[in-house]
Amino acid sequence: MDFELTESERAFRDEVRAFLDENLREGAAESPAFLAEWTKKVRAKRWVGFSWPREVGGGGGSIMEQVILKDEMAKRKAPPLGTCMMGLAWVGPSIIQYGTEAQKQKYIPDILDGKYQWCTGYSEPDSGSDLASLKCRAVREGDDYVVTGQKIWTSLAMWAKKMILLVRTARAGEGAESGSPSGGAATDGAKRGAASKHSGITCLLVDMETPGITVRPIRNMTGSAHFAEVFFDGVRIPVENRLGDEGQGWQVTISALASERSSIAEVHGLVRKIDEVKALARETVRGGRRMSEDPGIRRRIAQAEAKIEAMRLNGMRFLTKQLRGEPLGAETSINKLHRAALEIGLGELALEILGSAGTLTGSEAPAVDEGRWARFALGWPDVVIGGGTPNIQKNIIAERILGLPKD
Amino acid sequence: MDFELTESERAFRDEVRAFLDENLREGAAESPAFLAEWTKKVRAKRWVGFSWPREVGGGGGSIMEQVILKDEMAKRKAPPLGTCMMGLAWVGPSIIQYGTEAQKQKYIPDILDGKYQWCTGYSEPDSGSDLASLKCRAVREGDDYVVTGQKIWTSLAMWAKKMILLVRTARAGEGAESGSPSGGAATDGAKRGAASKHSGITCLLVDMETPGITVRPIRNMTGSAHFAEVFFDGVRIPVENRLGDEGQGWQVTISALASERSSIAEVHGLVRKIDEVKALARETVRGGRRMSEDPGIRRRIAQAEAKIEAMRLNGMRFLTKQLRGEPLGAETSINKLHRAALEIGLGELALEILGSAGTLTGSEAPAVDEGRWARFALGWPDVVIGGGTPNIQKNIIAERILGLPKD
Amino acid sequence: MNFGFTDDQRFLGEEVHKFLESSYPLRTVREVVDSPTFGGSDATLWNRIVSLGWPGLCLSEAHGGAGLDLETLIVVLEETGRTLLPSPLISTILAARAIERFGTSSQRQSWLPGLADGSRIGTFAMLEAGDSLSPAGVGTTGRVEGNAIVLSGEKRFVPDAVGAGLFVIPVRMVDERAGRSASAGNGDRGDSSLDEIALVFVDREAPGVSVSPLAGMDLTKPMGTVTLSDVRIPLDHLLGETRLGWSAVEWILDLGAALVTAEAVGSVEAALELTTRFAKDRIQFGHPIGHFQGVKHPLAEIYVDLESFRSLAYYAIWAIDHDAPDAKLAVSRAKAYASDAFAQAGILGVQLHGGVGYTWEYDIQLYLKRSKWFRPIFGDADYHYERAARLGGL
Amino acid sequence: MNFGFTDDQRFLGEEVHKFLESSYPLRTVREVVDSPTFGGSDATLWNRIVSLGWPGLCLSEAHGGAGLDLETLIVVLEETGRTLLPSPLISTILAARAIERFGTSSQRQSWLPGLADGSRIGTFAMLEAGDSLSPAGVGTTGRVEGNAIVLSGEKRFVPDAVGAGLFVIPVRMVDERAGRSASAGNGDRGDSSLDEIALVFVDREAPGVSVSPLAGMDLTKPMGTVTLSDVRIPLDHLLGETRLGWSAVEWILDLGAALVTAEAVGSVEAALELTTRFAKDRIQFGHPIGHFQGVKHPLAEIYVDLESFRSLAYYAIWAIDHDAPDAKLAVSRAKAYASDAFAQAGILGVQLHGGVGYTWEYDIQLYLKRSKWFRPIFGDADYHYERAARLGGL
Repeated sequence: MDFELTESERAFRDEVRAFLDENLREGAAESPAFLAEWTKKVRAKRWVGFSWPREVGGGGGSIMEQVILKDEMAKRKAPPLGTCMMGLAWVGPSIIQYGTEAQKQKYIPDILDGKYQWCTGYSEPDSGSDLASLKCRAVREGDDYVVTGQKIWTSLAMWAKKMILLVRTARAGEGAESGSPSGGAATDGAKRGAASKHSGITCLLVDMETPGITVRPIRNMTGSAHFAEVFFDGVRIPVENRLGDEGQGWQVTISALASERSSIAEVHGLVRKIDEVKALARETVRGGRRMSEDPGIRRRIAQAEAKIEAMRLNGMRFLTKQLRGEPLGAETSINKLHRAALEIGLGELALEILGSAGTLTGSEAPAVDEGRWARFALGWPDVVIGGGTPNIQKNIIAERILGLPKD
Repeated sequence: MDFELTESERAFRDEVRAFLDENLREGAAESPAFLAEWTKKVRAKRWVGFSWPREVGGGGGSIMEQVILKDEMAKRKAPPLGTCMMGLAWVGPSIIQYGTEAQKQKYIPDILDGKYQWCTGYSEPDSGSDLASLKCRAVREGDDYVVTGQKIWTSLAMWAKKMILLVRTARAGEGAESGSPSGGAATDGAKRGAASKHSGITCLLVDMETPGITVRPIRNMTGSAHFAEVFFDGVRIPVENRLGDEGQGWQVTISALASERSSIAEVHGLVRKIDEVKALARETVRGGRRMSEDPGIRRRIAQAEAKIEAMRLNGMRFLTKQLRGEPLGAETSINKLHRAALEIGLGELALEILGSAGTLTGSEAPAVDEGRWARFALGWPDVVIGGGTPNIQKNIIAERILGLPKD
Repeated sequence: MNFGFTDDQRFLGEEVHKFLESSYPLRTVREVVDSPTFGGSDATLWNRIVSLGWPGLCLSEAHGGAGLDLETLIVVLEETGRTLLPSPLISTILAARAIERFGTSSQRQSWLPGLADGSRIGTFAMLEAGDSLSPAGVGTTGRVEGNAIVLSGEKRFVPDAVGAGLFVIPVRMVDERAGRSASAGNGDRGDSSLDEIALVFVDREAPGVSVSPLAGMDLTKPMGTVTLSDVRIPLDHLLGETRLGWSAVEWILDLGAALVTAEAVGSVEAALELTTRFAKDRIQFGHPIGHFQGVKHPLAEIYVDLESFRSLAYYAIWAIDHDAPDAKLAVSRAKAYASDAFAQAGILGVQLHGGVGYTWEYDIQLYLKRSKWFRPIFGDADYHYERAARLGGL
Repeated sequence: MNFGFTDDQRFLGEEVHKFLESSYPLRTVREVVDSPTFGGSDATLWNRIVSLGWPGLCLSEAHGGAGLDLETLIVVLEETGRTLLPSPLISTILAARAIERFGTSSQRQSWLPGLADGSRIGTFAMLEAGDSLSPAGVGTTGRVEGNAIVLSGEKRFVPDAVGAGLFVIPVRMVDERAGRSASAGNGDRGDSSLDEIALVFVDREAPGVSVSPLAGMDLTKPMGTVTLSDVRIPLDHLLGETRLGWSAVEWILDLGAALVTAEAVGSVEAALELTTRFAKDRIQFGHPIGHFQGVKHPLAEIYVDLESFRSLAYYAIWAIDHDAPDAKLAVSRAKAYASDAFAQAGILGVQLHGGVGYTWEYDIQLYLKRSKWFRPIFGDADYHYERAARLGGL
């Protein structure tokens, strides 16, 4: 075992640190002018799309360099590298692998420059975790696909200019399916094997201003809206906007780009959260006692910290595998399960430390920290449900790693 | 709500208390002479088989009187009422409901008098919780059934003179099944509906000295043997020993006698256990601190006590239903789940209180209480597994009460 | 021997159920609390409740009540819990029962009829800056000055504060040399300091009383801060006209804990029903999700917990009403068990609903928020399990 | 950057696996511990282990060892954990590493070769009547009398005590006025009392040493009581020839905790495999029971815990070996997490096996018993989480 960096890795890390020393200012993250400047600078460094090949404008960073960059950025709470989050996370890798030359030229530079936002049209009301059962339909008419159906849980659709969309296309000899009522199609789909369920799925790149698209924001329980529903009513998408072949949509959305999967960013986020909870426990006095002296609270904090440290170390084992070129599979569900439990557990812990004050949402005393803890404690569904439910993650481990039979 | 007894119930309770005052001596329970005397006296009171009709020699006790009797006995840690435990719990009720006159006269008095022990031949190696899939086969030959197969988890089979046995009988038109290899039968059985799975099952009353029966005790992980395997190799059982009709075996073993189901006896057992754990916590000093002062231990004890009290009160709600003549169903699984969790949890708690001393099985210091806590902590499988696994109990609640679909 | 409801009680419960189902389903409750005029109590709703006689249900007939057992209230509270009814019913009953138990005969006659007929909303104001359910948590002072008692302090997290007309408040009586407590002179700050504690009535309209609302997660359970700035109350506003001491405060807290737990029975029941229905309807991987043990077993566990804290809550209410020797223990067990169980049911409910579970439109998240309100109120699981350990001889 | 094993280490692990699978499968292990001559160490087994060089694997070559990193030992311990190998390997390594770290050069030369070549079995004896992993837990005294130190006390729960030839023991040094500790005269009983603590070597054969076995649940992990009745040891049996103080004891305890946790990785892995295999083979209600989420999800949870405490254990071993600043914290996290996880895996394993799981004949119950032994040894989850909280700044 060896936790040291090589000389060139250390040089890269020092470069990142020097950049941060020079450019990061405490509290500046909220200033739009600073952010614009920051974005320009990290783009110039090719740290936006750092894992992408240099020939498309990415940074060509090695796995280890990606880890170092993310690690240093997260430790210093730096602003994000690039502003087109969905485009960088989901759309770019798919286009790089499956896009035509024209598509690459049209979209990749804009994603890197953050010209506009992308959103992802994957989930549907009746598909949930079972993405393969989707029903949103595209019928080929001449040089267009005509799309009808609905998407849900589309992050930031309200602000996005483009969408990467998965639809079910009819192919020769499958006219019956595309013509069947959508309810029936889903049930049929579920009964067939996974391979065939995925086979009718096609990926399209959609301009959100195309006529027939309606976006309806979804207000969540804290009152804010992060997700939206998107409705398609006979929306015509040119065939040239298809990404990959017809029926290849499933593979298209699963990126095989060599990006690091050590969950380092998530771990830093959780470390920050547990540190906040520890500070809260030290500052909160209830019933004449500092809550950080309460043995139950101490134990729960120590337990959460052990779990977060385990995530960090698990991530380093995953990274080691990746660096050795070994395939990384279902084991990444381990950290997803920990994260789900921690997101819920840290919120609960904060509320239990605070007592009644924890439920307050206002900005004045006795609400603590302007009522942020109530939001802190209600934020877990974004992670726990959005990232695939714990039940799904457990199935993945049980079936793919332990080899237990499928349901 | 009314937790008072009626005048006649109070009179009965006072009678029980007076009897206990007069006849119970502290620590006498281990003396065989005392036990023999005790058994004679409670038999004279008709408290053995107290829930059974008076005409077969039982006590004809009402539901409420049964509760009072059990409650007072348990509170005073009195020896059992009657010595033929399996006969009283399982065999007697079945014979009373389904037996011929001759069978009643032959067996019931002996059960009440505790002349010999009975055992129950229900479980099989491949049936487990799925009792209906049993394979032990009986083929009718003249006036005998010829039984071949195996039973397992038969309590006290080593000491029993009689067994109540469930077998799968071939009926007209079902020859194929009884002739099929036993492995296949189980799989077929599982695929058919529950009704048909139960339909081929017949109940026999078996003398354990019949040739062809072999009993092999099962040593459990603490080194002692409570259960046994019983092997049947062409064992001939006279047809007159059949209890109920052919194919009626399933119903025969499910008693519909009006006995109380408030789990009062189990609750008293658990109260005794948690009291022992509390005493242990008070007496154990580790790391310079009395373990009863440890906040974590205090909380776990309080939690266990709340659960036990909930069981007691749940039991009283069940009892109220029974007293009103309302059917009592799947809700009794609630207390079974609590009991399983408590049996495991109290053992763990004791071991954690004791630290390394808890794992000792010898009789000298530093082992505590002659090493009984190690046995205390390894005893849960008898209850948790023998009484139907927690997963089965949860299915019962989810399907029968919440109405969720069956697996 | 009967640990269940009488036919009359069951009938009452059914009537309440029908009334709330038709008049205050969750859809309507949302409208009530979303309305800009809702400041902790809705007059229309309160009038309906009053016309049904709920506030006086368990008060003696001599004071305008219906004279029923406290246990009869359970069937009402389970229903208000099911529909998350935003009303100061529990607060008013708590104040009234405190007065009925500890008040002088003239105090009862003065105050109870107004609480029983709903013309006055009452509440009990315990917590202060130290957030402590203990004698040390009472920092608000009462100083006798001639014919008056002068009150100073701030009470936080007061349920239904904004709508209330009458506050019952524990205070620490100090002697006239300002700021020194009555027993401070004798150097004995031990148990005798418990005797400094008294309960007083404070009228919302009294000069020096100010009430401000607190915004919280659960809009159906409004709370507020009550500030007392040299509020002068007449001597006969001292409950029982004596220093009742900590034990009276503890009794009121226990009753409050028992009542909110009875209400929580209904809330968890409704949350379980909602989630169970969703699990039956929602198809995934070709099955209703309720077919999978990963969904069905957690739901069964919630049912087990629900029925168990239901039993504990029923018994706690009975034990308080009958001054049973184990009443405190019964309350602590019920509230502790329920606090954990409701928290679990809320989280699991939202989680099993998947994405829709935390949208504003879906009802399950309202129960999650209620569970957050419920946990600390009148003591959380840590507080009550520790108290139960102590009462249980540890 | 490499958080994994080298090819050499992996190869060693495979070799160890093959050897144990063929020579010491659980069936054979059962025979060893059931044999009437097994008193904590089996000579045949120990000789095999010695011939493979395991005791000296991580000792310096100068002292007869192979000079490998401590992390290399992990691949061996995982395998001994899988098959519940009843050997004093960990105890001997612990004693040897303590001597290597804290001993004088002549002490190392005297003692290490015998431990490295297995001719002597060593162990570390910490606990006493107070059952405390703290300075206060050291009650055994050492009194300097001329050229000797006279030891008195009783050490309990000493791993592999019966087979051991050399005990490394923390004692409290007292001055010659019997029973008074060295610092008692200066009135300062604070931190300086930590300096009274020293480590000594005690030879099994020294007059006054008596060892008695303790019967425990887990026959593969024998323990014993070591009584020291005025045992006279030469001055050069004082480890490091100085009073090393509590920090040295703590270091040894940490190493012990890390080593048993590495071994526990293998045990939990094997228990999970056994249970998973059973879940695939056992048919109930027409399906392998592993088809039901009620079985599959708990198994997945154990896998998650196993892999997580595996990471924590690997890092803890590395951190100790490299004197990393967070070594103590790393050990506490690993041992705490593993203590809970192994307990859970043991119970669940037996439970999912149903009736056969707790028969003497089935192997899964052996892992349950090992989990009971594992929990308290070198500190349980309560101890280590509290320590982690403290080290983490709470």
